[in-house]
Amino acid sequence: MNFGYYPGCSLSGTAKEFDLSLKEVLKYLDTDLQEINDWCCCGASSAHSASHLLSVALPARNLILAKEQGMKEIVAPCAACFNRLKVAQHELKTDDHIRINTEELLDTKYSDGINVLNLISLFQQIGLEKIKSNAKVDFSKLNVACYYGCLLVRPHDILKFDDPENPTTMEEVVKATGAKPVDWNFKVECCGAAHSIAHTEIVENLSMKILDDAINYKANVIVVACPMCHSNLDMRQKNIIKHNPGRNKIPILYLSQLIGLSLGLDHKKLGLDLHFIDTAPLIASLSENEVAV
Amino acid sequence: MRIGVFICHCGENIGRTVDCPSVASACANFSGVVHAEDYKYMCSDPGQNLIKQAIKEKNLDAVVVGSCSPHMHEKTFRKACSDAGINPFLVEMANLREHCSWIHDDVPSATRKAIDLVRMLVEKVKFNEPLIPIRVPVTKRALVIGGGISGIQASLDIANAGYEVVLVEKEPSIGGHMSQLSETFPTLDCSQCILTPRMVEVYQHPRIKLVSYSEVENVEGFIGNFSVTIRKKARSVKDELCTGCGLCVQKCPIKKVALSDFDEGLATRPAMYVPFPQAVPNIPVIDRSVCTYFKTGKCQLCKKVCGREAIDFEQQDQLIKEDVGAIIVATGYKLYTIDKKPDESMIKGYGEYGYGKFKDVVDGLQFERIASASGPTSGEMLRPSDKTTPKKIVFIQCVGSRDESKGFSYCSKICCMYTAKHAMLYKHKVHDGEAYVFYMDIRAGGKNYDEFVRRAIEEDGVKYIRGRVSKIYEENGKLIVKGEDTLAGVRVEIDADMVVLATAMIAQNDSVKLAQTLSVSYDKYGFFNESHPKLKPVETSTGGIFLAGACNAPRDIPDSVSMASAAAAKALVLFGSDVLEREPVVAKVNEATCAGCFYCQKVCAYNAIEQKEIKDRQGNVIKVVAYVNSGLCQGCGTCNATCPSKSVELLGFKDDQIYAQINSFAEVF
Amino acid sequence: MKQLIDISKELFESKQVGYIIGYAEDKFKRVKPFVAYSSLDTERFVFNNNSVNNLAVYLTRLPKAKEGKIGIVAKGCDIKSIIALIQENQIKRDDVIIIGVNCNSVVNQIDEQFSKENTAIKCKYCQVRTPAHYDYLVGEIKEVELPEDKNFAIMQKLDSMSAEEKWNFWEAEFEKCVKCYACRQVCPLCYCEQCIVDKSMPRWIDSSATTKGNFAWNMIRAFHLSGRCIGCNECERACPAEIPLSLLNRKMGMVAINEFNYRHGTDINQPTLIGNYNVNDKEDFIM
Amino acid sequence: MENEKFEPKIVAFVCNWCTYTGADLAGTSRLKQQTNARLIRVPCTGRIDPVFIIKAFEKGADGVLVSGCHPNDCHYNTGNFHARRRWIFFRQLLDFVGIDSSRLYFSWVSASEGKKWVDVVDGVINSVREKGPFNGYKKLNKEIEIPVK
Repeated sequence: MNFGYYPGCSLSGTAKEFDLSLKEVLKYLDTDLQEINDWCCCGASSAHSASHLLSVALPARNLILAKEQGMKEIVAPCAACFNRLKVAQHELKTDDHIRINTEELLDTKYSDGINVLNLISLFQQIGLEKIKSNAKVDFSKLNVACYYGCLLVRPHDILKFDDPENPTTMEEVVKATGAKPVDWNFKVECCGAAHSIAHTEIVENLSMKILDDAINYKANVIVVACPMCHSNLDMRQKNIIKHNPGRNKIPILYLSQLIGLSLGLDHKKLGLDLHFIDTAPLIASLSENEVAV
Repeated sequence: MRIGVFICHCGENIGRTVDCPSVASACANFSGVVHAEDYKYMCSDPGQNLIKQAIKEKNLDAVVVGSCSPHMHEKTFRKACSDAGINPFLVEMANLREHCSWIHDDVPSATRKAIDLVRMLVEKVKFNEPLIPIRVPVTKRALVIGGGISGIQASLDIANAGYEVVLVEKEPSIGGHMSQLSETFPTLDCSQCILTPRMVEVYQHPRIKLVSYSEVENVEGFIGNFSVTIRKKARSVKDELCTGCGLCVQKCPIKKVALSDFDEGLATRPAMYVPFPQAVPNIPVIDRSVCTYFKTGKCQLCKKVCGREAIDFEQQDQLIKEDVGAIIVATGYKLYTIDKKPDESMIKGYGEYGYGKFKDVVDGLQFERIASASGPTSGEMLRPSDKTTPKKIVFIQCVGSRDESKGFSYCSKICCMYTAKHAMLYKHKVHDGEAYVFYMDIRAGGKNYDEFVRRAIEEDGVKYIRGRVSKIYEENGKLIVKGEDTLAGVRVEIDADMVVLATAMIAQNDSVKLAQTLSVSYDKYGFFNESHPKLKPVETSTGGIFLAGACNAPRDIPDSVSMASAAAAKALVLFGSDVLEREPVVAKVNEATCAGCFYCQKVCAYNAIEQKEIKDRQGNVIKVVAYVNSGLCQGCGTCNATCPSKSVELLGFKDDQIYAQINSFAEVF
Repeated sequence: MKQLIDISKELFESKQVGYIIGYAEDKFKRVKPFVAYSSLDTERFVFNNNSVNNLAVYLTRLPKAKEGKIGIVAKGCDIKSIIALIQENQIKRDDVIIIGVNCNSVVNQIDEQFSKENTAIKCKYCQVRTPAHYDYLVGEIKEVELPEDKNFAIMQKLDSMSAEEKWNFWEAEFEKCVKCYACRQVCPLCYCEQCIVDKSMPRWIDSSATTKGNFAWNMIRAFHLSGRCIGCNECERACPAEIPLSLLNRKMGMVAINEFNYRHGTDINQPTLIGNYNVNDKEDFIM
Repeated sequence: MENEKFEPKIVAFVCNWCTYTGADLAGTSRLKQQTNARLIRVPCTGRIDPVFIIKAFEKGADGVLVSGCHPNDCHYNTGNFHARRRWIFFRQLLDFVGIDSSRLYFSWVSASEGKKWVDVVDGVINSVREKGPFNGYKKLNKEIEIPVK
């Protein structure tokens, strides 16, 4: 299988382990990624608050490039990138005014037809059966809290991906690895997102509730598919515990890392050593159960 | 043809701007016109006598009256002419008042126009044919679909007026949602106490034929003459033998095998069951999907204990036919249940409220069962999960209603009232409990309604919070309700023991199918449409079919009952005469030239066009042509315009009649 | 050819058909419609670039077969008329056996040699050289050269004309009409038992061949075919006065496509354009 | 004749339930309008066949107006929807053969829109007057006239 690839800024920077683990897993699953040549910023959380046109034109440029380079489906692992690409597609399709302005700005014609996948829909495409049949590590004692955040499922009218209030697709993927997803309350609760820098206390407060609920429901690990969620839950966790003593640590993994682990791939290559919250205890508890194939 | 033209001055109304005497004298010269005169008030008795007299003296066979709008006096002049022996459809009216004198100032040009207008109708009337009103016999029997309070009321009204009624109910018992309610607003009287006598009255009424556990399968015919096929579902009990002793239900060994629909899933029932103790008819049903006999071929315990040998495992669905003259649809509503995967196109669900996931989040009807003395808790206020008394309860209004983004844009109308009632019932039973209501607006229009809500707030101390709830989740055995108080401008978090959602009233699942069976229009939500929102609120677009209750729109009990009586009255009006007289302005097919393309059938909004086989003497089909059912045809003429060969024509507005008008609109080219 | 004859023979021998409508050559080697009533008759069947007639017209003109179904040899375009007839209740799908033929374009002028120049204009836009719907399929697809669309220029010119100029154009054309109704007789979709033009009470369309009556006739003919015409252009081919009737039909066809994205005769189960409506139909011309 | 001021002849086909009643309302409200229009009442716009319009032009109409109930308000539920679909074809056909489709007017006028009716009628009369007489058919009619000696 072959997919176009839009890494976005996070995956080539702060969320390098996301990129590493995804590529490693896909290599194992015989899936090729072809990076969009000359891709640019998707606009992320800043463009749309500055200029509406810019917020559409940036992703539009990437979509046009992908089409020119002969791609039909592209993967945007970062939830924000996924969201921006989908929203841009929607606006270009439904609003002639914005489409014409965008085309003028980019000096190219836009045409619809690229299917944008997020991390979860990518694995659905590849086939959960394939993950299941290749799983080498016994995950049966692993309780996983799947955290979606906001950008993967909202706005539903545009993304048309899963139930915005009670999504379940990530759980399906997790089940394929043999782990047990927990039924918890905060899978789409706000993590504080970009307040991380300016109002850290908000993020700490919100993220704490998410961590608490996951632990409450006996999760050993929280799995995410968004670099922003990851950084808030992982990077801010130390301070959360410092400011609210008496709490346990819980490791935060990308979904691709969890799958990599279940496939028995090299931990280093999955970037499991690049987290703030140490993943070693979790890995150690798993490796006891490793089975030979 | 001998045509008479009569020009009315309408006092000064026409005469001021149109020179009536010269119009009359101009018309006297038209070919075919043998008499023309003008008069001050044609519609007055002397005026009408003038026409009658002329008809007799001059032996007229058609009349054109130049006066006001036909919408005003067409009936008057038709009647006058018909009294004098002319078929009423040989009378035409030229509109010289609304379409001429009142809208023009210049006398010469208005007079010229008046002459044109009369000429066009003189030419038309030459092609008019005598038409005889269509008389269709009326079967003086009614079918009522749905045995809730609306259907019960309509059935009783019609039966008490002396006509037979066939009442079809889908469930094993009549009673509908009202039988599930604990107490009713705004009086807090017990629902069962006021409903049960009505149900019994229906059962015992000599003129009501109750067909329960049955559904309407097919409807044919038209107003006054419907033929209805009803599917009587196999009950596995012979209703003519069963005495309703209940022994079989007691002996049924698989007790708690299925969730009770009547108790909204809060209790269980055996495979052999009566939905509730006061059921009418009190005849049990075997749920074949769970019955041991039907699954394994063994047991038959019920059969053994039945002294009347009423149990019939071999029973099949039965199709019965009923001929009726009027149909009243009273199929009611259901509550929007948000636990199931919602239909993508219509609704996006309320996953954040955890209905179906948290046992103590219930909907309005479930709460009714909890509060009901005959319910699973015998009226004790206990929450479903652990059967303890909830000390803090939260009610959320408008779940699914008035919410375009997630639910339906309409207001469910009854939730404000029943939520106030629920909160009151709760406070009356749990004196130290706290009740919160999240609302958007309080819509308590109705006699003693607002007073009732005030009572809940002021006397019973229910706390009303204006705002929406964003999320409900479970924490340490409590339901954390996160919401917003928009009046105080603060976020609210309540750790409740139980939550009641006032979910939207929606159309029954199969309402669209039934609407199509009946050829009745329905709205985008599946509610049946009334014929006119103000003036014909209980009629449908199909003659002889009327609506009652919540199948038309969300409606409470008093409204449903009044609507049911109104629908019954409409049916009784129909039964008031032996035959139904209809204007003969209907389409007619020329079978000789019809090519059978059936484009006419496609454009007919009334299903009035059927396919008719023309056979030779040996009985071989030579061709298939269109046939107009004049009982159904409403006379729009769309078929006539669509037919390429003009093989179907609308009587009264036939092609040659309109051609004559076009041909004569101007004197010269 | 052998394929076609073999299938036809088999249909007769298995008593599936009462007759088969096809093409055969006359003694002057001209290809003409031909009805085979027996297995022997089928030997005469031919199909080539001269098989230009739309034989679907005979489905409503010939009496029903005494036994068995009606077989018909049809090009992709002709099959559209057959589907249209099914859509309009004129025949039942079960009553016909369609022998579809892979078509390598047909001639424009029947008495001249087939060539790129002498190819029917309709073939230029043909999407169904291999029929989309059939019971049997015979023949092979070959590379063909597409003809020039001479009518396109005329359509464009007409569109740019003023109302009066257009009127004058059509006046000159319709003046030639002799009301022979060949256009109607040859049209597979003109199956009415009594045409509106033959109706005398009232006489909507003057039956004498005056220009006024000719205007009415040709307009109503085009209107009754709007949303229905499948563009076989037999009317124009049949017209002895050489009136460019296909322009009118083509205009109406463009309305059907542009306003409703509808093509008649492509799908048996498709709701017809006339006879149905959409609440959102365009109404910018209505005050 | 040539020098006489041109007064257009307008034929209006109107449905009984909406536009005819709307025109009645214009009358009862005494809303003045020009005298050029002649109304032909039919039950529904669905009844209006394009041959009516051709015939009206043949008979010397300089403009034709067709008017009925607004969509969804049709007394017969769907008559105007079917009519509208026919008009979409018919007016483009007229245009194509050289009968200026701006001599053919369509409007939705409800029973309560007396004022709109007056505006529509006067608007049509004025614009046809501006366009001048429709000579196409007038010329053709001469062809079949029997010369009077």
